[in-house]
Amino acid sequence: MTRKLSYAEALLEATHQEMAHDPSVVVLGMGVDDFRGIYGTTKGLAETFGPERCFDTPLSEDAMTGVAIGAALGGMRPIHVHIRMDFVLLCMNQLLNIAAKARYMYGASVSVPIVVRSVIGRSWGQGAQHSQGLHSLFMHVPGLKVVAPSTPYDAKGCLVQAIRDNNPVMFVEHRMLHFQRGTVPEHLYALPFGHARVLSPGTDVTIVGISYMAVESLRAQSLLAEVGISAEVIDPVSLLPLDVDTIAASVAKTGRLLIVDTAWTSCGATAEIVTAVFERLGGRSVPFRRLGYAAAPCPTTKNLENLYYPTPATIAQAAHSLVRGDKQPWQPRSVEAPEVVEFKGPF
Amino acid sequence: MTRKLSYAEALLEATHQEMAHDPSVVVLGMGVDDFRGIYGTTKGLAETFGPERCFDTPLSEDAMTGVAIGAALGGMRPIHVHIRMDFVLLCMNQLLNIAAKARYMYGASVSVPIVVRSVIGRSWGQGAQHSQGLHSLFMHVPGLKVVAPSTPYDAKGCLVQAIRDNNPVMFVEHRMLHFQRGTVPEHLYALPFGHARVLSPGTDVTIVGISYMAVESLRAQSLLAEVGISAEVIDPVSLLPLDVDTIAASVAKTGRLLIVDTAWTSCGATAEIVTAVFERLGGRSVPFRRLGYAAAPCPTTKNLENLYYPTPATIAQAAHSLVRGDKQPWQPRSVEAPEVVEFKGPF
Amino acid sequence: MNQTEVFYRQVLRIRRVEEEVARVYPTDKIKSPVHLSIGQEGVSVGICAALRKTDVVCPTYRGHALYLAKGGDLNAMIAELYGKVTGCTRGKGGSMHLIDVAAGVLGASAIVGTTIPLAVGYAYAQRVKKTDTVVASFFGDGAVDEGAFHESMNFAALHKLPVLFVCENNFYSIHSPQLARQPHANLCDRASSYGVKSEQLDGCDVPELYARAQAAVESVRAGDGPRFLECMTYRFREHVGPNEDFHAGYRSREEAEPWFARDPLRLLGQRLDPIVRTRIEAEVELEIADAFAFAESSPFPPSEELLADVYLEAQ
Amino acid sequence: MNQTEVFYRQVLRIRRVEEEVARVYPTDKIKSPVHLSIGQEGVSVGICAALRKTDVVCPTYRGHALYLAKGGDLNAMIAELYGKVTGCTRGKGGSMHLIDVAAGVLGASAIVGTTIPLAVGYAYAQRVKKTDTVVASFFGDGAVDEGAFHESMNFAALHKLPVLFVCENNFYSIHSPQLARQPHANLCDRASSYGVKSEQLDGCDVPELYARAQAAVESVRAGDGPRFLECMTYRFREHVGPNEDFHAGYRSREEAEPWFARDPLRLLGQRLDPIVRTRIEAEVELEIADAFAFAESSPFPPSEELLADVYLEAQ
Ligand SMILES: Cc1ncc(C[n+]2csc(CCOP(=O)(O)OP(=O)(O)O)c2C)c(N)n1
Ligand SMILES: Cc1ncc(C[n+]2csc(CCOP(=O)(O)OP(=O)(O)O)c2C)c(N)n1
Ligand SMILES: [Mg+2]
Ligand SMILES: [Mg+2]
Repeated sequence: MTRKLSYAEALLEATHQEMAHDPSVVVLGMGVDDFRGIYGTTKGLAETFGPERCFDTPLSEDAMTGVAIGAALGGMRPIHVHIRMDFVLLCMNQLLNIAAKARYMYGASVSVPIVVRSVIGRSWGQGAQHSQGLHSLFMHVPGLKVVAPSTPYDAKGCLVQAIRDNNPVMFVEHRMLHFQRGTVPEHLYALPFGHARVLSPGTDVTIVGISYMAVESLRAQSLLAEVGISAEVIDPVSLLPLDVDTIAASVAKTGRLLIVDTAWTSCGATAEIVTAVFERLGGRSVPFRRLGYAAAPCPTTKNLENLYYPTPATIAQAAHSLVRGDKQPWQPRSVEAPEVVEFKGPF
Repeated sequence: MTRKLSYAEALLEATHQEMAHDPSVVVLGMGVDDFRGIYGTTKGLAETFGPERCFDTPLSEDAMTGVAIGAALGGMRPIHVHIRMDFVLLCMNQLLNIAAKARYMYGASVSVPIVVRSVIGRSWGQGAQHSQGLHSLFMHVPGLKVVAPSTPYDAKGCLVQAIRDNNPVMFVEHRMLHFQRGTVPEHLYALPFGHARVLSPGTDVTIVGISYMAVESLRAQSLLAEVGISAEVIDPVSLLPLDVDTIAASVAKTGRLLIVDTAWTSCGATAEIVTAVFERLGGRSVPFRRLGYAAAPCPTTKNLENLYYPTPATIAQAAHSLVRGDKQPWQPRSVEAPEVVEFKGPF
Repeated sequence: MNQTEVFYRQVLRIRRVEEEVARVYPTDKIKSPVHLSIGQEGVSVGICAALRKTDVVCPTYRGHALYLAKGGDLNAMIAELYGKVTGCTRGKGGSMHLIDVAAGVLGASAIVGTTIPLAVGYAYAQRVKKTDTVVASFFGDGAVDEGAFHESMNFAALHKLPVLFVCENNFYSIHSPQLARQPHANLCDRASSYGVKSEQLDGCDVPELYARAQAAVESVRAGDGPRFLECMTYRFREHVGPNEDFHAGYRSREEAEPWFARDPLRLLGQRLDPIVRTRIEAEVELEIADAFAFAESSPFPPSEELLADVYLEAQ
Repeated sequence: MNQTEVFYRQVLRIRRVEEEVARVYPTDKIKSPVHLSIGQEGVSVGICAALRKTDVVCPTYRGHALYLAKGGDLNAMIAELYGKVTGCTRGKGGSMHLIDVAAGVLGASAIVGTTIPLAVGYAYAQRVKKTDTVVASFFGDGAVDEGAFHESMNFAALHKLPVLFVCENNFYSIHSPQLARQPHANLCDRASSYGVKSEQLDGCDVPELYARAQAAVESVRAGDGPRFLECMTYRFREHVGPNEDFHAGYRSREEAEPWFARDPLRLLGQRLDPIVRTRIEAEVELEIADAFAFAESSPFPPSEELLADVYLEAQ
């Protein structure tokens, strides 16, 4: 139980084990069968399971999404991989107009068990078109499920669940998460969706960190601890369905809510979580904040990029001001994430 | 000043006048030059301004969006019309990856003055793929503007503004709005974005109705008046930028907030408005509700479709429960909107 | 029954179903857009005759003909148009989303072009599962301008997938004539550029179409890769709705006359003994009357259906 | 200068700029993915020679060569790679989003295929404005599989727009060889299916390419509609990054050898007097050194730039 894997290795293991176990699982996407294997997450699958079950695709994201959906209608469980989440913008028609609606629109006579994996890019000048976290677009649409695990353990369990799920699942990764290491059991396990994970308990403020921001929130928690503030860090893991209960219970306890996303905030997951928590809390209101990308496309130059994202320091500062008020300004140490510092590709 | 036009006529007049006034305005889209002319909103433009400035497109939404953007880069002010908002899902890549980002990503050396008009469908069995209100997807993305006027007066003024705006503007219409009539001045006027409109003042509850839901909210207001509840109905008009001030000021006055959208609620405009208003109100909290589409694709059969949408009765009921609490149940008269009852196409 | 009788019966049945839909339409019992295929039935009938029951077709929103030709349940179709819970999608999809999985009719879509890659993906699944099922993807002359068509052709050809691409070229996309959308009207050239064998066929001559389709289907089933059939046909009614629209100005009745003369129903009927025809007509009328009666007497879906079946959850 | 000298100078300049980028890269001063066009420069140089200054090109993320060949500002390009505010996008776009409006270089995009319709739209604007500007859209052999390519070809051909489509076929999309993506390798056939005249050209022979491009541009400018040029070329370095990658396994050095032998720089160099070559080389080195010095000494953008220029508001 103490075996450690990277997040990327956990994804590969989940896929490998599910493919071994279920012949209907197929993997498609640009580069899934090349020597890089999507940061190692699909490496060796084509060799082990054959080129029919793990195949490269032409640059045709729209139709390839349709192909995945059609294959699902024909009995497969396809995993469609996009090396950047930005490319799913080419797939919106198939995902929203067909995948999300097929079961309902066809009166329950079909289902669409597909997984769409996509990776949010960051660092080393990825820029405006290689850095978007677009999960909220999918959270808007009934019929889809959206998960964004942050730990290797959850990555494996959620990917297995996503593959077995009978519905279209958007599986959101983050390039900086691929390097995270953690305990991952060897056996095959599935984690049901709709369950948030309290990554680390606390009493003064609830910090909800989405995807990679869960990691950054844990770092913020350490900074806050230095000044005597106890933050509870929650990873929602599953964004649709969303586990409002767990978050609301935490907020009821701490009395303060900070939500941090690796995405824009307007109509984002942060807005949804604030609103859903307030709905759940009934009349009670608590101080809250939301943090996310700056309201701009992502710039490439490093000094602007650094300002673009929430960081442990800005997260801690926001939590601090929720707890202590703005009158007690505080400047935490600035810690730049090692994975961000070290990243230079491959892209 | 008391000349009345339909919403559709107001759109045609705005386009006609702007085309007469600015030779760089061009209109493209499937069917813009046929005898139907997008419900009359583009009728006669090709005849008046020639087939180069008002032209039909092949079924190629993705590239035609790129063509519109490219024409804008080349000095035009294109208006790209989609007879259903659902079709913009084919345009997401160009709109989000290029149009929204071009100015920033290219260091202010270009701008993309395009207008994307799209119509939310409803009634007569439009079904899952001809009924979506997808404005929140665009509200998520910096670089875009989103407007959804509900009155003929605002329709004209906002479309003129959208055409003159130097940025990509998503102009959201609703099929049921096209039939609305109202006072529209003949002269050319532009309404700056970022201004909500208090359609009708009140004191007990603020109802924010988006697009066609502004019309339904006014009907709800009448129902509420019958039981002595005074609702203030606000049309945000501009969704990005959003006029949080006006809404928050109203909420500060009435102490209650109900938001009604012609879209799903998860990560929707309703969540954004709740969150933004609460941010603006600082510590103060007020009872609120959000209403929108049922969390499902849109069914075609009439009795289910009726349940799918907020109606004057369900809006009034929600407002009533915010004001009087749930312990005083109330069943308002059910009024089905005449435009919904009468609609049988053309589609 | 001989082949002509079978074809006549099928074309007639589709024609009469749609004529009944048009007749009932003004009563507002069918609260749904209807895209009638009157005039175009020959294509569906000729192609489906070449398919096996286990083969699969992907229709468009103009899908009544294909649904029926492939053996879709008539009662469930009419009930669907009436919005009844006995409809093929339980009243949730209407005329534009017909489906009958048992009969090999995959769901139709109201977004032009979307089902083309679905057909290709379905065919890919057959490849993995090592079945010999053939998938026929139907679409209009407008749909071939969508990028999805090209991406689908390329991928299907790349993997030699068992797909029969059937373009029903009725020369119009809504009111837009072909040459207003396509610089080069020979759609077969587009298919050929992917190395996909393609032929232009007469959609009015059902027996001939059937013969050519048979050869194409055989080759597809043998693993020779996809084929493309461009079937020339003509829509007699308006794009959507029950009426004719020659007064609208975008096309003339004169343009339609030669097509009326070559109406597939007429061509087949001419080759039959009037007595046989009368018998078939009577049978068809009975069946249709039953289907409409079934639809009329079926209940609407209960309110719980609103939120049912958004997801399929494991039991 | 004679033509060979001009071509040699241009190819050399691009080559040396990119070699310098590769040399500097390990210092981490260029914190940006770089898609080098080393080996492919001939295409940009040959085509741009046939264009006027007022003509416009649309590059891809592999756009250094085209940017420079069309006359883009070298200082602004290197500063951009360094993330400096003096860069052509003020440090906001990096290597993948080069632009120089004054030089007729429209912005490059990191999303494959997206700029193809932009070029067509830009050309449409020229039609409306009645200019005689020609727009050249550059893209790779991978991009032609995107639906946007087809939709763009169809529309450009339909309106006979002044677009020159230039496919730089380097046989790979990242690590994926052409035949793993395309059943039928002759990309000209795709263009021809829209009635667009197309030719396959040798991307290494700059003078010949220039001659053919000139004829094509003339015809485009004359209003005869778009043309498609498939230019065969080869990428010497890895897909992204400064290094060679023949060890990676997806392609061999043996495959590359014939291309090295036909390196456009070499072919041109052979035709020049060594003295002339040396002079040109010296000039080029000076200019490049200046550009890197400019980049090094330029400031990074100030923090206010983070939220500047998301929108353009009327003053
Ligand atoms: C993606 C998309 N764009 C536009 C429409 C509107 N629309 C509905 S049917 C149609 C015409 C399609 O023509 P064609 O493919 O020739 O089929 P036909 O109607 O002639 O059978 C159009 C443009 C749509 N439904 N989907
Ligand atoms: C729409 C999209 N899909 C995938 C990618 C990832 N990607 C970046 S470059 C590239 C290869 C494109 O090949 P080609 O068009 O031949 O150009 P080349 O790199 O060879 O110059 C791919 C797949 C992308 N950037 N955009
Ligand atoms: Mg047609
Ligand atoms: Mg290439």
